[in-house]
Amino acid sequence: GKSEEPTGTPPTTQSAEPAASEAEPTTTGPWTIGMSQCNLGEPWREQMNTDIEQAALKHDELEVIFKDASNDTLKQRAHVEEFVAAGVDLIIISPKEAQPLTEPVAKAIEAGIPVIVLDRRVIGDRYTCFIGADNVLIGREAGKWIVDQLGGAGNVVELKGLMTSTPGQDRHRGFREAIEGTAIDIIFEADMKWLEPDARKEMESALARSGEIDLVYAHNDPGAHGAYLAAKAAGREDDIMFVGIDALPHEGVMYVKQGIMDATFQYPTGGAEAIDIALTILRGEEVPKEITLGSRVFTQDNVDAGGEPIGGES
Amino acid sequence: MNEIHQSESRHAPTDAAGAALLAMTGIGKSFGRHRVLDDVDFDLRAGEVHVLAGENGAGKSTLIRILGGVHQPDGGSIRIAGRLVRPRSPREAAGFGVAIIHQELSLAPAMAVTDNIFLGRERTSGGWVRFGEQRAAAGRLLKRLGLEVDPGRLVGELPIAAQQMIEIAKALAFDARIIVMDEPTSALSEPEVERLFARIADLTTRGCGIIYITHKLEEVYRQADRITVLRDGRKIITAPAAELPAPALIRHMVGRELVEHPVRREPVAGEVRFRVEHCTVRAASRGRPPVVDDVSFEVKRGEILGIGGLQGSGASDLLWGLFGAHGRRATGRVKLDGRPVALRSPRRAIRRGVALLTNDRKQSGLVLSMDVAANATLASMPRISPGTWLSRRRELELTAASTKTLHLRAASLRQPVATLSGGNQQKVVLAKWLNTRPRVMLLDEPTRGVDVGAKREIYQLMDEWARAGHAIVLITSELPELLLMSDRIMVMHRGRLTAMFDHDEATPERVLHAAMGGS
Amino acid sequence: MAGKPDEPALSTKPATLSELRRLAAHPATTALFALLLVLLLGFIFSGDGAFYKWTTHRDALRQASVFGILACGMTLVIITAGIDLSVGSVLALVAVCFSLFSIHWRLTPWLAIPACLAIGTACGAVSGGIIAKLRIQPFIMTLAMMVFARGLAKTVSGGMKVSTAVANDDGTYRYVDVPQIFRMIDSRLLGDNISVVSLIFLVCVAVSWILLARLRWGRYLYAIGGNEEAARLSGVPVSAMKVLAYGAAGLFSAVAGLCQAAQEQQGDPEAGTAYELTAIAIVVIGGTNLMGGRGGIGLTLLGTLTIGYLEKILSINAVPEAGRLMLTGIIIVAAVLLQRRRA
Amino acid sequence: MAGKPDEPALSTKPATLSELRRLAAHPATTALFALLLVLLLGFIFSGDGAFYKWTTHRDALRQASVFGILACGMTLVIITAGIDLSVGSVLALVAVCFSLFSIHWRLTPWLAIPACLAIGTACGAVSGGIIAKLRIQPFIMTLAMMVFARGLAKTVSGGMKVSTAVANDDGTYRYVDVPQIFRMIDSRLLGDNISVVSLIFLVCVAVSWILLARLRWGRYLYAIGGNEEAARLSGVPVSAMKVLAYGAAGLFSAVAGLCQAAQEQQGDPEAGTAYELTAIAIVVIGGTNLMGGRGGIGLTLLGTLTIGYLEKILSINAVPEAGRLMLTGIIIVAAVLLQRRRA
Ligand SMILES: Nc1ncnc2c1ncn2[C@@H]1O[C@H](COP(=O)(O)OP(=O)(O)OP(=O)(O)O)[C@@H](O)[C@H]1O
Ligand SMILES: Nc1ncnc2c1ncn2[C@@H]1O[C@H](COP(=O)(O)OP(=O)(O)OP(=O)(O)O)[C@@H](O)[C@H]1O
Ligand SMILES: [Mg+2]
Ligand SMILES: [Mg+2]
Repeated sequence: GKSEEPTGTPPTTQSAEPAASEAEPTTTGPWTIGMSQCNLGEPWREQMNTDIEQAALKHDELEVIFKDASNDTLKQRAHVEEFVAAGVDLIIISPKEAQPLTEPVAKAIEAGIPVIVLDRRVIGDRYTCFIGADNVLIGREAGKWIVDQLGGAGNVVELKGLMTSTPGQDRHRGFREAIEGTAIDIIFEADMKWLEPDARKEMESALARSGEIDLVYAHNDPGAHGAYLAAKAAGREDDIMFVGIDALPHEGVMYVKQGIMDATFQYPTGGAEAIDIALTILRGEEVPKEITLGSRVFTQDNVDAGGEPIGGES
Repeated sequence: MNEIHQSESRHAPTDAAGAALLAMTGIGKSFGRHRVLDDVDFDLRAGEVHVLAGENGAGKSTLIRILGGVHQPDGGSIRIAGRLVRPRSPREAAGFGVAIIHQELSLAPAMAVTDNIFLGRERTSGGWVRFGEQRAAAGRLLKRLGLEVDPGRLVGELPIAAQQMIEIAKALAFDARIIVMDEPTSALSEPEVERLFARIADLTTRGCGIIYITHKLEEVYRQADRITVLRDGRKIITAPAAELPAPALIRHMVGRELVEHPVRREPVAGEVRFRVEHCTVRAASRGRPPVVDDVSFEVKRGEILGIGGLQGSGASDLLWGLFGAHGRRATGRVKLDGRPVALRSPRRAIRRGVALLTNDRKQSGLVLSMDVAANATLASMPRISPGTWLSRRRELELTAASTKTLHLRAASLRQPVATLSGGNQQKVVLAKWLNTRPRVMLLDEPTRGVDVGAKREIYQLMDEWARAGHAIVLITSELPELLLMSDRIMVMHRGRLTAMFDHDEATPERVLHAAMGGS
Repeated sequence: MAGKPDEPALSTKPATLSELRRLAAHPATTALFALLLVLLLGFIFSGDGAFYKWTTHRDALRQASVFGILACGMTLVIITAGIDLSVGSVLALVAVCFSLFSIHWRLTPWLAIPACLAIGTACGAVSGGIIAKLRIQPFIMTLAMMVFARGLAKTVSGGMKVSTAVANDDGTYRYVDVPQIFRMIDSRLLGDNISVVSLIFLVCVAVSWILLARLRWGRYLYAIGGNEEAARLSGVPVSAMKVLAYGAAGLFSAVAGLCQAAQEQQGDPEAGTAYELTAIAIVVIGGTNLMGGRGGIGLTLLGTLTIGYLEKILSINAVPEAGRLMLTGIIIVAAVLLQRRRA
Repeated sequence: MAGKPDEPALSTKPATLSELRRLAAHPATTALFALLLVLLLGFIFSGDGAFYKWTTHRDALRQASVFGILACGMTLVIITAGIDLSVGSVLALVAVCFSLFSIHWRLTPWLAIPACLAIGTACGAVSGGIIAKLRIQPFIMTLAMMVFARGLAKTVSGGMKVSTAVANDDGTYRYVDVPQIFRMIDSRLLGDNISVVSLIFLVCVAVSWILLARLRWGRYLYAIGGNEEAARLSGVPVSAMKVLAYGAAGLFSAVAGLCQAAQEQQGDPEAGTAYELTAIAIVVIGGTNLMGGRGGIGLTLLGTLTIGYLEKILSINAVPEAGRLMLTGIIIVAAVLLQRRRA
């Protein structure tokens, strides 16, 4: 998320140094790609790996080694070191934290191995290419959508993701910016730590507290679904709207299709894009330093049409 | 049997005597609403041995625990060498020159002998322990007590007898003026007891005062300069040993005339009930000689077979092996009423009608967290839980019956055994085995830490069981008990059977000689 | 109390007296204090009166139920002086299997449920067997099982939640109905007044109570926890009883797993993480001693309510995460302090 | 074991003989087996020869160091028959404070480090004091501290990572340098051949070894774990020693926290979650008994290497998460089985 990018660093506009030139000059492969995922515990990251896998399958000159840091920064740092030691041709990393992984990534670059940073940033510009979506923007879009759904006024419950994590903070910030100055008030907010059972518990508390709830904004789809189950158990699911984020095909999108959720905002994994960029780099061609993925919104009306794009270009 | 010992009373108190070392006055103590000590006076002079006598639960240990700073008295005062003191912790008490050999062994099993001996009083220079020095000192100390054990060995590996000697060494390790011994010989055999008495002798000559608690009358009259009797937490009398002959002493302790132990029943020579052939028990760690080496014997219905031996004789190991408690370590053939039985586990042994009362009730006898009834019925659950459903009624009935025959003294059958006095705890263990309706009883130190009255009762019970046709194997480190109770006496040394005597041909000398390895 | 020599051992009067004393100082009494303390908090901080609504209490009980079920098994194990860290992972494993069987394979509950219970019991029994026979410390054995079962759950589920969105071969997804059995377990009875999972929890409590207080085996479990050596020498089948205890813990974990899956309408291989700590906390707050040999299931029931209400009260007052954690810590200590005489 | 007879010691020259036997069956020997077993795995599955590179071993040691430091404190506590679940949270609390002091407040290490160590020690000492004085079971007390310290860490950090991206008042971020001390702790010495954190770990091992094996206090800790009542009767200052043990555990957690912050170059309030389990596993795999009274720091050193290498080997072979978990479970049991004679 952007918030971790210090404004001090110049957003390098010009293209990356042709990393491939340091790598062996072959432009046909075969190539080995090391992929370090920070935590496969989360479905969204599972999806990211799947996307990468699917994309890579289409190119049999590519072999991808997956590693899972199971949510431990230092483990992920070790991954990078191991990839460098093993001399892979390119590294894709979806960092748990910006700060701690900045230097390991830089070291890899120094070792002449191009690095694609997925989803979360590293600090500075010592990487080859960043691919990611903007959580603040998505939060803002969700906010806007909610505002005009509720006609600018209503009682909203916000079920926050782990607030010590950047996505949680950004989806919160963007949302609050959007509803700034409207008559929408947040009557209940709690940290459900991305977990469905917790979301359900908190929603039950919200229901117990107040009779008037128009909409639930959850920082991820499982959260929204948990809230829905709670409302359903209280027999109030029909007078409440449920909005979530992530829009995984088998989660959020499904829920919208089933009419459980009213809207979900896609947080793209960038897995497929990563492989395309990787090939470009490996072939020695130039790539942009930054790729901001666009997001899509899925609602009852457009879900079957595959949703509508919002925000940034893609 | 007590009279014989009165004659050979200890040397007269030395001139050092008279100087009052300790004066406890008006000591009172209650646990909850249970008054354990009531206005007890007790004093100790330099150079004397002051025996504290009383039934189980009389309050002896509690009194000296107060002196040792373990319990705080509800009332009363303590003066040591004239100075008014109030020991709030064992550490403080030690500071006042009080050393206590506790009735319940207070050792850390996983620590080496040396570490245990110096625990709390390490020889250090600036916090750093001087191990070499300690080890040497421990070695000397143990030698003087005649315990041939490597000071580096873990205490837990030693048998209860060796542990008790270490407990003693611990108390003697630092020079205290007041030394309290709470049943120090309850698991010791003759020679060790003698060595202890020798130490006591030169401690008193050096002007220390000794408080000695025991249930063994012969020890009382060999040691005591003065005797104080407690009963139900009250002081009954303090008198010079000479003025308090055994019958009077017992009367004071028990508070009633005690039925003399009847003359020995004539052994009803029934047919063989329990035959053991070539029993051998391997040592726990390989590379060591077997602890029991090819022992064969038989016990008839209605017979009491006594096993004599010094510690290390392997007698306990033998019983553990026969009971299946040593698992595959034990080999040999066992016949019960002529039918061969494989005693592979205690569970099976119990089913076949064999019972083993071990020599350490805290470690392997009682479940201290459970109450009297639960402990008394633990080995006979099927009797009180037909089809696994537990019948509390039967449980209480069974317990009541068995504990009554043993004259157990407890507030209720639901009292936690942890709060019973030593003797009464022993009775609970006996009750447990009674309830299994055993055909063969293996008793390892059954009267350990049991008071005169209870001891008589246990003797009578053993006779009754014998009359009822049970076969009884008895290990005891008390020679008089061995000679009194056994129809036949088998003597062991280092795991080997060294002699077998009939009741009449057994004399203390011959038994001891065999126990030392002579045959 | 060291009665007169002539006084019969089983004298009715002191017996009844001590009965009374025991009642006064009974663990349950002190465990009750702890619960009342927490309830008091609820009355003071009622979250805009939410605490005065019956539904709040109904939901509090529902939320506590899964933990309570785990705690029942944990109690059995702890009484034998053991511990079971694997309950959370076994819960996840069973939740995944149950979803797989019911949602994807469309098995009838009559097959799916017994199969799931068997899986859970097996996990527990294996731990118990190894602990008893190979003498591995319960903590480390169940720690290993905890890691292993989690891995198994991820393998079975292919690392993804097993939900009603089923993958087609072309990578797209199709939606299938939530199985009837899921809805049943997640429903309420007695005019919407009590959740089925809460009832299941109470059944588990009853079963464990019978086992502990009314059956021979219960006595054996206490004996093993109090003094394993003495128990063995008294003919208690120690190994079998340990397998029983851990097997039962596994069984209860499985039951909890069914409830979890039904309430989430999916099998999440990440479910139940760190639940074992909550379960243990519940048992100990109740007053059961981790040293073994003491305690009981009634205490665990009280402990479940204490922890459950604590959670609920913090939640309806929307206390922010950081504050929640700190308060939880403080209140746990406060609650246990009410029983320090027992520890 | 006590009171249960065993083979005669009265054999000739028992000292030397038993010396030999003790060496042969010494826990360290068996702990070594476990380590060798894991190393063997490494030689077989070398991850394209990565295992034969020195750097791999250097990094394995570095990764294991933080856990090893925690395990040192855990060993002290476990030897007193206690346990400390709060080490992970205390680590996080200290990491957050250290980053706050060093990055945001720009304090000199000479102030920041002592302050952090004090914080950690305080947390431990509080647990120890309450456990000793108010007789709360270690498990539940440190569980409460674990929850509390986590909450405190989140409060202090304002619920965000304390990183070199410092928030301006206008909500934007400004980037400040990574403090020198961070870089120092995270650097390598002896010609890049060993990480500083590894050295710190070894220092912690040495300190604990002196405490346990050479100082009077060590004897006291063992005695308390072996037989607390006996220790008290022998005049051991039990309460003080418990405060010492848990205080030391807190201190080591603080040291680990410093290392964590330096390596992450930030203070993450979520850091160290579930580290306590790893630390305990390390101690037990080494061969130290959770029942207390036995074990030593040398064993913990071996345990640290065992676990550390296990992690590394699974990682260089890119074993997928699910498989890794299952393997870990199996190998832990296998390793401990090599020592079941001890348990
Ligand atoms: N901690 C305790 N709590 C409750 N009651 C206790 C406690 N300790 C001792 N008692 C009771 O105090 C009484 C005296 O116990 P004490 O151990 O002093 O007897 P004793 O004279 O030493 O007996 P014995 O000769 O068997 O050792 C007993 O009735 C015992 O049940
Ligand atoms: N002096 C000693 N030093 C060390 N160990 C000893 C000593 N005496 C006996 N043992 C231990 O005692 C064990 C056998 O003791 P056991 O209890 O079987 O004999 P016992 O005569 O029944 O002793 P007790 O009379 O105490 O029951 C031996 O294996 C040995 O370990
Ligand atoms: Mg006594
Ligand atoms: Mg013996």
